[in-house]
Amino acid sequence: MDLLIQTLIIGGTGLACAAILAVAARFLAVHEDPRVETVSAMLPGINCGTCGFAGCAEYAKDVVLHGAAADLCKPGGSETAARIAAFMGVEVSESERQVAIVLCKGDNTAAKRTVGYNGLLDCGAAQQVGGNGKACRYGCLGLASCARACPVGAIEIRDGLATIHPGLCISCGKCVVTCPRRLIRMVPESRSLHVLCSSLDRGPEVRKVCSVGCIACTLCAKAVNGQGIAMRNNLAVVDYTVPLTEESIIAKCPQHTIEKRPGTKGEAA
Amino acid sequence: MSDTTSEWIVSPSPHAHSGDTVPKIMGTVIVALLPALVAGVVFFGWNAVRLTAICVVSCVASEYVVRRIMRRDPGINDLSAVVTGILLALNLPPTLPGWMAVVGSLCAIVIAKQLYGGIGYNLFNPALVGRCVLLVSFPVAMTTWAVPNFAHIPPVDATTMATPLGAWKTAWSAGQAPSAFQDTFPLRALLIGNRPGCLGETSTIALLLGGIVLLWRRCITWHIPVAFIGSVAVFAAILQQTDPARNLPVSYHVFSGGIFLGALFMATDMVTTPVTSRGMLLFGAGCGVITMIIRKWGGYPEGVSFSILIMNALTPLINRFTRPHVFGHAVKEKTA
Amino acid sequence: MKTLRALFNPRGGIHPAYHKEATDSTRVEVMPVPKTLYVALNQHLGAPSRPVVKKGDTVLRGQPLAESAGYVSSWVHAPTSGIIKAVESRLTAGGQLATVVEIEANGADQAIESPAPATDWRVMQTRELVDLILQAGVIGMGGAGFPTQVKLLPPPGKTIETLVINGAECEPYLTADHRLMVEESARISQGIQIVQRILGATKVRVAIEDNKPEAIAAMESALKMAEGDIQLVVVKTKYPQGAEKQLIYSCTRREVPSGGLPMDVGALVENVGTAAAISDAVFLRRPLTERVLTVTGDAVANPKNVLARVGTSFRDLIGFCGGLRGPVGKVICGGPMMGVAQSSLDVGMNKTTSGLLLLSRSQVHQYTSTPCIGCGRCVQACPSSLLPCFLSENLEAENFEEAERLNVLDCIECGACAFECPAHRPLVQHMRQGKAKVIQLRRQRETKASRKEKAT
Amino acid sequence: MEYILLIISAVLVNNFVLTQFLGICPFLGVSKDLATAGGMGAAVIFVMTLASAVTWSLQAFVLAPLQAEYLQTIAFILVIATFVQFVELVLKKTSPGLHKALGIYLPLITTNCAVLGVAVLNIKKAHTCLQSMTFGFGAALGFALALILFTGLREKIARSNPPRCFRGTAIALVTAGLLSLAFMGFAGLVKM
Repeated sequence: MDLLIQTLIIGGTGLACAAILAVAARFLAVHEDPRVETVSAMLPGINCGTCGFAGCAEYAKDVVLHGAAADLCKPGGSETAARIAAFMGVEVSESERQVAIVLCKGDNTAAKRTVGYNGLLDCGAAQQVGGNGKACRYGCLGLASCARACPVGAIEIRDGLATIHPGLCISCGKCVVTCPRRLIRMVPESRSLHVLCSSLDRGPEVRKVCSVGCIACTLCAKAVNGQGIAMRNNLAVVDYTVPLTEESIIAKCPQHTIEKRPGTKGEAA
Repeated sequence: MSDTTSEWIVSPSPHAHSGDTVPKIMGTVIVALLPALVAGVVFFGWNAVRLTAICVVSCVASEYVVRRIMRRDPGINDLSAVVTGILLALNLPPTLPGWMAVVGSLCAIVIAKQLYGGIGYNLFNPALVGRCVLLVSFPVAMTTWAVPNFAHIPPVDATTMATPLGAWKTAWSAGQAPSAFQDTFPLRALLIGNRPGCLGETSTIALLLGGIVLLWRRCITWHIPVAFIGSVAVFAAILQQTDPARNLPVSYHVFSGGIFLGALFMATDMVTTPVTSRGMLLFGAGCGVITMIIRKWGGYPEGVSFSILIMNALTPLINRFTRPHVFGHAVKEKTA
Repeated sequence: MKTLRALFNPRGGIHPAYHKEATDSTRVEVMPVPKTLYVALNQHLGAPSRPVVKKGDTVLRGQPLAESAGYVSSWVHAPTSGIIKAVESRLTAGGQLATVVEIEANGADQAIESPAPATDWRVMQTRELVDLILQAGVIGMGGAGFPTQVKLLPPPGKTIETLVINGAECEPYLTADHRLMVEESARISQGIQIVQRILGATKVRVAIEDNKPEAIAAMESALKMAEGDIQLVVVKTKYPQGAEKQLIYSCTRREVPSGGLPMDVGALVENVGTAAAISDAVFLRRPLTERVLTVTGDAVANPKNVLARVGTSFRDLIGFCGGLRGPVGKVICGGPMMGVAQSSLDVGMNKTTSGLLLLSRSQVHQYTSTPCIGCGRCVQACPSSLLPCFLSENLEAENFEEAERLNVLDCIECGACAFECPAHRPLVQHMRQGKAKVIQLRRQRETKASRKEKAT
Repeated sequence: MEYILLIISAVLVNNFVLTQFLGICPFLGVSKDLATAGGMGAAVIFVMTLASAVTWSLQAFVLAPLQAEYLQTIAFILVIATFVQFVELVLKKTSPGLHKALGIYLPLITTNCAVLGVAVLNIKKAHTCLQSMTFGFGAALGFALALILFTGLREKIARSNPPRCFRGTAIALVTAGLLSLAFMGFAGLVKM
């Protein structure tokens, strides 16, 4: 007998509540597009913002509702772009992955220091007082602002110089924006020959401040007769659109500024 | 932060400094605490010296050991552990056994301060956390009060005696009139300090002397002490009007218990109290009101410690909602 | 002309040791022209000027080296006659890299012949007067270096009712403006009248701190016969009394709105040095190529007030003042509160350099990163009534939205908070970082918002 | 007068979170940011007040006459769940931001021991309908006060630098302990 009473009581309360909720649900319905959910699931979810949107969810909404380009997600790289393109039924051009590199080789042993620095251990802060006492005005300050900005910790400060591990880099580009001296560049992953200096000083000044700086002797540019390396105001600048495989320039460079950094894909040209 | 090996250094402006440092401030606080300590020794003799020594040593030792375990720089040279030790000792009854004082010091330094990362990060006043932990865990030991030397009317043989507030609490519930109460504890005794109570809270004059030193050296501002003592006096006056027969007169409320010790030294601890002047006034008034609520209706005879802890908890909110009006903003609202 | 005590005292502020006694009573000494001069082209706010000379040219004194490169820019002139050794990017006194013209003096110091002043300045059009000032390369000499001709032409609809002349010089150690007022009060008062006429300002307030009695007396006598509503306001000595917004408040009780300009409250502030430079430009048609500055500090043999040519290197300035005395702890271009620390002595001084301070090793104060103990002294010291302790904690944790809510953009970087901080925290550096980041984030938000409007 | 005493005792003396240690998981979960804490406090006040009224009437008119008091817990949970679902719908419609910020902690109110605790306490203390409403409101107010207080502390802790093993929830629990130590001052405030 009381079993009947129990089911009646609980059943009755449940029914009453369900009725109230059904009525409420009708008035308070909110429409949301299901496709946004699937697209944001494909994205890495780091919210790094290089696609120009406030985060992965925002980018997903824009792709679905406003038709934003499918390959803006750099960390996701070409696989994510391909998957989104397939899902949304749009094509996307194949682009090679970019990796960040610090164009400076002047660590504490190579670069001279004129005065001490006392203040916030941050590159931006040191730049506002004319650098942290490092003699070279263009060199890496080594105060790890880029390392702190990197979401995946791919940057390490070794002996006062920032070095980036190409394998870990997700090419989000945050370090490029953070460096106050603009020393970090995004380069195609397969490239391995780099001129690791950004100083625009003339040769004699560079020699005074750093033992591995580019003194604009133009030997490397002559060796490849202008194909891939050009001299621009006292600095050898690599043109990354043109393939560069002439490995003899490493030996030719008197200051050993040019180095061979194996990209993640081994010895590709 | 700096390397000064080479010839000269580069640093951001400003390049001049007032020369004050945290250890200097803590040193000034210690000097300001000396009168209260001396008064404690005068009235309670050897006990005062014993307790203060135990507290200071255990505070400094525990800070050194804990920071060594946390592999941080030994922060004892900023004297803040010494200040916490002295403040804790001044808040304890003179007859408290030594090991309890050590337990209180450990709670104060390890839990209330170093667990958050050392000076500047703690949320609650370490000395008060130590005292409240002891008050809650050893209620009997924390409420047996020694008879001070030169006491006004020493009881015949008893070695312990109730504090003015404690006596009042029991007397009030028994319906005794306040006038009978005043002859055992004349106001003069409350001022000079020859009355039972915690080690450092009895002599109001010694505490005022210390307070003046702090004000002069700009370690504290007038806002919190004035607001605290003022709100206690106002609250007591209101109670006095409503029901004179069953309420202590204003002067008794203000000069008895831990009001002056709390208002001048505990509530003005820089780290755990608001920064803006309006915030400090609100903080002081809050402490005063909660102290009186606990005294009037609460379970404990003295509410200063708990009221300051509660207001410490409110400090982040007070700081957030009492921001001063910024230069040039009032005009903007009008024109915008 | 009336002299009266300032009626209003701005909030906050500190009282550092002023150390002015070493040089506030010694007359200004004229420094002979040094061998080489390094004239920077980014001495003023706004676009750096465009060079009109190249390596190897010979120039005369007063000949333009670079012309103004935009509305907010200014001219730069050769401080002496000589040969241009180099025009290239070098370190400047402000700490950045900029184009610097290196001139090797030929000792003749032959000036370019300037056209004689044809008409009386009172008759000339305001437009002509402002062009004269622009051609002379006059910029604000209080320290910011804002091109004066832009200030003297307020946009239509904004009238300047009160002209405030800044003789406060609240920076410790520096006495350049003080000596200028004592010895050149006539030139300054002429400059004041010219500016008053250009702006059509009805009221003039000359503000001097009460620790400069000689300057007050000199300016009083110079301005005695000036008619109109001119008052010499003696303001309370405290730092940062000389800051633009604080000085306007002391003289007129008006608060410049946050993010606004002094002209929004009908006021304009000019440094006494700028006033003197304006009178030279109009009366003698002489460009701004030299200025008075104080070379002082424990590490210099005999501190002096020096009238030196723009571009003189710090090394020559120190040589002129008897060289160094003991090891140098810090070399500062400007005063100890807002000056910029230098890393090399081969840098030329600018038109805005009001002093060269050489602190000995013992005088140098070290910043550390000990945590903030919430003592509230920085809150009492802040003239803009901000909360430097919370701002610095939030900026250290890179929480920029909270910093924006705490009004970091109203910080005038005067350094009063870092001066008071017992934990020696680098508060001003946090503020500078915070302001740059908040402005950058705001710009990003605006571009995103505009892109969203375009998209929908 | 008696109702005011009831509220004071629920808010200060035996505060649900700091003295009776009920509803700790939303207390720790939602105290990261003041806006969400305020939203959560309001939601809990709404749910607790109405739920205590409905549960009391459910007990008085349905369970008691049919001697089915043992069904108390299930029936109460059902009612509370309905209110929470209702609040979720309202929030999703009116302020999606707050809804996203509260996240999992909004539906979690159903299993929040403070809410169910109020309902059961009302019955145990044999409150009248109005008394149980005020007790529910007082308890919710106490919860909201403690939550907002704790959020203020959490923002300060976020910038503190505890040893590695104490970062995050551990230091929050230590702070909650110290906060309840402070609230012990109110012990015995009202002779309940």
